[in-house]
Amino acid sequence: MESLGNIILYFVVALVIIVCSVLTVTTRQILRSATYLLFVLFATAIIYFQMDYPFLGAVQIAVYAGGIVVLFVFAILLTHQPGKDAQRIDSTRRILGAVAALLGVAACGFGLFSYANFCGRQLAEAHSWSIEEIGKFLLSTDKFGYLLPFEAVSVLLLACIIGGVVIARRR
Amino acid sequence: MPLSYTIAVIAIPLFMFFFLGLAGVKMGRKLTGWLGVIGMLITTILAYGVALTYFFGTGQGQLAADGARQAVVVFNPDWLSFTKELVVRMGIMLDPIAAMMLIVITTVSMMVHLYSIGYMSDHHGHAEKGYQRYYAFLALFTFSMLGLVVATNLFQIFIFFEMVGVSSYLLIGFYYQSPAAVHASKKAFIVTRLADLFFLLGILILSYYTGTFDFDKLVFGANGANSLEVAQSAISTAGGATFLGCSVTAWALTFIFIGGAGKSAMYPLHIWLPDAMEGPTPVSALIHAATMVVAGVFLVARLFPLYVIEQGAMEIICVVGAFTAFYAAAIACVQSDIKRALAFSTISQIAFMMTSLAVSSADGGLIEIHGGHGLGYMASMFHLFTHAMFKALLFLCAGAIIHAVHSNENSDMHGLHKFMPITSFAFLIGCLAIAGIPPFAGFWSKDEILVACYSKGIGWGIWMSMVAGMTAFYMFRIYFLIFHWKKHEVHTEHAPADQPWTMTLPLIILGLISIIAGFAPAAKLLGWDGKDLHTQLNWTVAGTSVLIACVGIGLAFKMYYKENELPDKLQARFSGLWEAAYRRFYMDELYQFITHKVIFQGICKPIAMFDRGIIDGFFNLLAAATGRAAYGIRRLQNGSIQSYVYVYLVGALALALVTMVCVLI
Amino acid sequence: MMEIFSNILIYFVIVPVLTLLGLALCNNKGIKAIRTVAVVGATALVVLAIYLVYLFLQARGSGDTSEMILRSDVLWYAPFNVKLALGVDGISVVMILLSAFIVFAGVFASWKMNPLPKQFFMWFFLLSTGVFGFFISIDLFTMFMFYEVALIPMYLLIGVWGSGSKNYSAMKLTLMLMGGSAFLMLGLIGIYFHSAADGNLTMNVLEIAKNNAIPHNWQLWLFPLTFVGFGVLGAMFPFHTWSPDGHASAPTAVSMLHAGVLMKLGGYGCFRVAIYLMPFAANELAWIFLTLTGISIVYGAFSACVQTDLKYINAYSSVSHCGMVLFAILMFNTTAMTGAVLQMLSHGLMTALFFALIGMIYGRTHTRDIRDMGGMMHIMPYLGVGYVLAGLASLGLPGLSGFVAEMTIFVGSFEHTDVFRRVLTIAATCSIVITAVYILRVVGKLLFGEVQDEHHRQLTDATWEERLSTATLIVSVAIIGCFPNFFVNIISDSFLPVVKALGTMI
Amino acid sequence: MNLTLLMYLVPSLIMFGCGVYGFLTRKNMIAIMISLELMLNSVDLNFVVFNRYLFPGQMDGMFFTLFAIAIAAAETAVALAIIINVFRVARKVDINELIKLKF
Repeated sequence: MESLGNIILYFVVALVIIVCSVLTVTTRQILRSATYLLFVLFATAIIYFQMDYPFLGAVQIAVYAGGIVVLFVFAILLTHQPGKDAQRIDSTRRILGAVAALLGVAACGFGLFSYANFCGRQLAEAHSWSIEEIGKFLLSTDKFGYLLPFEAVSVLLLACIIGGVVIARRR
Repeated sequence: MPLSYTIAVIAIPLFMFFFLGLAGVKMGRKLTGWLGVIGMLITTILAYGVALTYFFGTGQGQLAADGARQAVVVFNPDWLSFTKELVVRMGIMLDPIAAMMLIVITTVSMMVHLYSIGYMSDHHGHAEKGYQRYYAFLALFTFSMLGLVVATNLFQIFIFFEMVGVSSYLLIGFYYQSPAAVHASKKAFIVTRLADLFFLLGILILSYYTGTFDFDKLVFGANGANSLEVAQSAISTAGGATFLGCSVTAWALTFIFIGGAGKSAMYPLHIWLPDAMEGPTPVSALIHAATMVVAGVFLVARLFPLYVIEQGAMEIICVVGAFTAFYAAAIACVQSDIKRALAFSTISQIAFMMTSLAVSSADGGLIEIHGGHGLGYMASMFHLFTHAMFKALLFLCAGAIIHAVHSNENSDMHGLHKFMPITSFAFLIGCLAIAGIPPFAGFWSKDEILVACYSKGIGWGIWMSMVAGMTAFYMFRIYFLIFHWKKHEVHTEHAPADQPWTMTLPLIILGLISIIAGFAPAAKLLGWDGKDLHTQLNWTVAGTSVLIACVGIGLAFKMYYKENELPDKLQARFSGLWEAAYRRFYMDELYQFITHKVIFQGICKPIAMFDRGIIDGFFNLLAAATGRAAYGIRRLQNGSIQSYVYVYLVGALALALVTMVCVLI
Repeated sequence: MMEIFSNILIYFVIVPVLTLLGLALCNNKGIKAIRTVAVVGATALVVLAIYLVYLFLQARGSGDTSEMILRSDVLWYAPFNVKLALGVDGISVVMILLSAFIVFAGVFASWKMNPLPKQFFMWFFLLSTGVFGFFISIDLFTMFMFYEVALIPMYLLIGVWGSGSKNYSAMKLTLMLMGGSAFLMLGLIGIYFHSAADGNLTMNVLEIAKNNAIPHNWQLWLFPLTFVGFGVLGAMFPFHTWSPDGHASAPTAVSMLHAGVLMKLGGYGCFRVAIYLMPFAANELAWIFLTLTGISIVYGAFSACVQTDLKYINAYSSVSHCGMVLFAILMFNTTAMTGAVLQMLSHGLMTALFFALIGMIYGRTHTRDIRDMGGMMHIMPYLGVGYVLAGLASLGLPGLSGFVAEMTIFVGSFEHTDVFRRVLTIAATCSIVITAVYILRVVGKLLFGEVQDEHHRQLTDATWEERLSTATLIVSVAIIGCFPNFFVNIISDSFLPVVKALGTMI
Repeated sequence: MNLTLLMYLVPSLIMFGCGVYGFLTRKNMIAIMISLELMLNSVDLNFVVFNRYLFPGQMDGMFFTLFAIAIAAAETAVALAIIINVFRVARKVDINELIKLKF
């Protein structure tokens, strides 16, 4: 049995996620869209905290909410063209997209609910991983060690940095 | 003289061809000409030596045990082995007709070589351009023709048939910058080539069934002379195989005759010969009057025993020959171009020879030949000999006239007797000889031909006599038109005159030969089985034929000696007939239609279009279809990420659906 | 492994490769050095080829009656039993001789090749490597490999150094020949998997023929595949259309080598692989291919009659003549097959000569349309005489090679007792008349008659290297024409095994 | 009332559906990127939730999410850099108008 606070928190977060997701893709103002995305990301971070993954939640807020959304906003402002924002999406495109998305959701939902037993699992008690442990795991080569992906991601990031420099360089 | 010297007779012209052809360019023009003449002179002397040794000498295997004059093979190496048995050999064989041909070819060729020194020069005695080429080709032709007559097997004859054809092509097209000459040479080659195709087929069939090309297996008997028994057994090896109701050997022999007919300008393959007159006149004398055109006759004579056995083929030859003789004579009567008239006269005379060969038939016992015991064969060969001499004479005279007046047309000549007396006399001798007036050469040979024809049937005899009369008429028509008719009007600064000695000497020599050649002991030497024929003059036939000839001459005299209205009146009266004969009964137009309209436009063009359009088009279509398909597929790769997502989504949903269905079932 | 270098045959591959490497070392601008290397390479090949003939005659003279001489086997790739198997019989010997002479003449014909002479000669020698490699190998895999090596350079040689619509032609030629290769490869793989009854699969032609293990129903599939595969290269109707365009666009030496040698690969392969290995199917299906090749002969000749481009005329003439090769090969008797090889020799030399002369004329007049030319004999007598000789060889003048080859084919074909083949033979013989028509038409229009274009009067006659190139070919043509028995003796015995094998099928 | 696995998956699913919808309908490239982020986020969430509910003793899902966030950040940064560059050159951000490099 969960604590009531947890449950209320869950409903609030779920509501925020659902509403803001819908708003993100339906609003015509792209800056608003970025803002709604920020709310969604925050809400997700809250779920991570709720799941006892505080580090992950922190990363989510720092990287996503703090980094990516800011990048989006910059990009939006840089490419801002007055009068182009409010362009209407024509209805066939919208309907087609909606149908496709709904079909996808329906298919997945059907899957979800047909495995309701499995999905109805309760939250079990778990060890809350400290940041120190996470750091050790990241840099270890033992079981549950993630050194290789870590290095791979670092190389990727390096490539992205170089790519970014190359792209941004004035010709 | 050893008979093996024949090799030299063949080899010298071949050497001269290469020598003059390759080294001649570096030498002076006159020098090459005289070198050619000297080479030919040596060849002629050797050829005479060899031929006379063959005819009159003994001890070199000329005479078989039974006294027949047999074929002597002096040289016969393998050249190309098709199979173990079927081998083409390049040999040299002397028999009566080969020896006789050696004399004919070298004599005429010698005269032409000498004559050309003068003819191929302009009025100042400067040699024409291409002199070296001319003499090289003459040597090549002489070589080919000599190789043809001494052939030991059918295939060798075919090979040299081709060679003389090419030499003839090259010489007709000697003035290669004149379109008419090029056209004529092309026509000559292609028509004879068509005939050679049949010759080849004939050889293929005959060699397949008899298993050999060699004459000593096909026609020569144990005594080395023509033998009907051997021919009979050669034919019987075919085992009575038939095709379309006729025996295969009859087909083969007919095809071979067609090959000969092409070279010998028998109707309907005669059309190339008149056009061939575009070549230099000495060439016409050598190739298209005396030697190459009788190759067909020679061929039939070579296979004479086979033809005698296969009477079907023989009948065809007879009919073709008789018709051609008349047909060509009729056309010759109206031609205005001196060389063409002579060309048709040649066709007619060769047809005489053919007919004469073809009137023979064998009795059941194969011992003797009907038709005066092979008289036709002898007469034909004899006529070949005499005709070569007087026709060469006539052509060389014509050359002298053309050289003097620079025209081929009768209308530019007229009344030349005063200007060119030697030429005039020489031409007259030639005309008398061809008309068959005794004692000139033509009388003796033509008389025997007529006798042979009468012995086949009275109708054949009358027909041929009539043609003989026409011969006399048209020859004297030409003679009178050129040398008399009316006074000559001198147009150019040079009055026509007898030509330099190099051109006149051959006329005199040939004129003398034309007078005396008739007394050659042909019956003794040219019997079909190598034996003496013991003929004597049939005065009934001879008398009539002389009478007919005189009538012809008289008619020509009446019409053409003095300028008068009669020819024009007759022409107007029978204008249709005259026009048809003048246009050679439209045979050329017919051929033109067949080659250009039917073959060129009707077959070649559509095939070429089919090739470009359908076949090539198909492959291009294949390529285009592949390209189109590629373009079509490329449309899917449109770069719009959203459509990719749609496609992806559809795929994913489909997969999900499939999974679900599978799970449910 | 090393003992293969004691086999003279391998040098037919090594010499062109060395020449190629030597060329690679040359300076791009040093045209003299490039020419020297190319001439040395080509001459070495000619010397080798003549020596090979000598060796062959010596071997046969000393009573060596084995099917192939100078055999050597080196294992190359064990899993598929691929060997570098070398060996020659009379047919390959004369084909090698032919190739060497044409390469030699080709080098001189492309003396003034421009631009990129070095690269041109390199590709040229790569092509020769393929050709020689094909003729010396008796292993299906190496044969196919060298076959491809010979085909691919053609694309660049035409695409880069060609004229006219060269891209189209190069693409068409390569694609069609590659299409043929695709069929061929299927066929070869099929043969490989049925090469032995006991499971010891082999690629060696001689062993496959000895095993004679290909099941009859498989033969019926594999024979058409291989025959068509090689037949495409042999310009068999209806797969001949690459030939006119390809030849028209190719540079002189490439046309020479292509028509002279490469098309012979087709005929040789048809015999060596298709008929030799699958006698049963050859007997069963001969009528189809006889009909096609018979059509080729007459069809090519008729098409040539109305063409106006010199190279098209010769390309169609090649279709006709190469059709004759395949036609004769399908006659299954020694005489006709010998004739086929003679025809390959004859056509190779003669067509090479034709293309060399056409290239030289084109290089001067810059047109190949016979309607725009005339009286060339007057302007360039040497080339004119050469052209007439080539023409006469083509239409079968005795004393030149064409006559010998055609007559051997006709006599051999007519030997066959089958009425169908006889009728086809008669139809094929008609081509000699049509050949005369188109040859004389060209000679009459191009060389004789009046000069059509006054500018042509200034043109010069052949230079020394052109004379050398053409004279080599003319003399070769004349030698075959005058002494055919020399070649017949080399060739004809090589057909005995296959004729025997075919004989047991009837 | 318990918070079951399903209860977390449903919002995630809706978030994903919205991402798909946005991706398919928007024309502005940045808006498309935003939709992409939505989808990524939804997947991250799933990883975490599944990890937490099904294998509470392990942390693979968390690490996956961690890396995914890092990669997503990099990807977004590069993508936006490209978009801005394209905009600088073409003055357009509408993907339907950017067809110069097509084919």
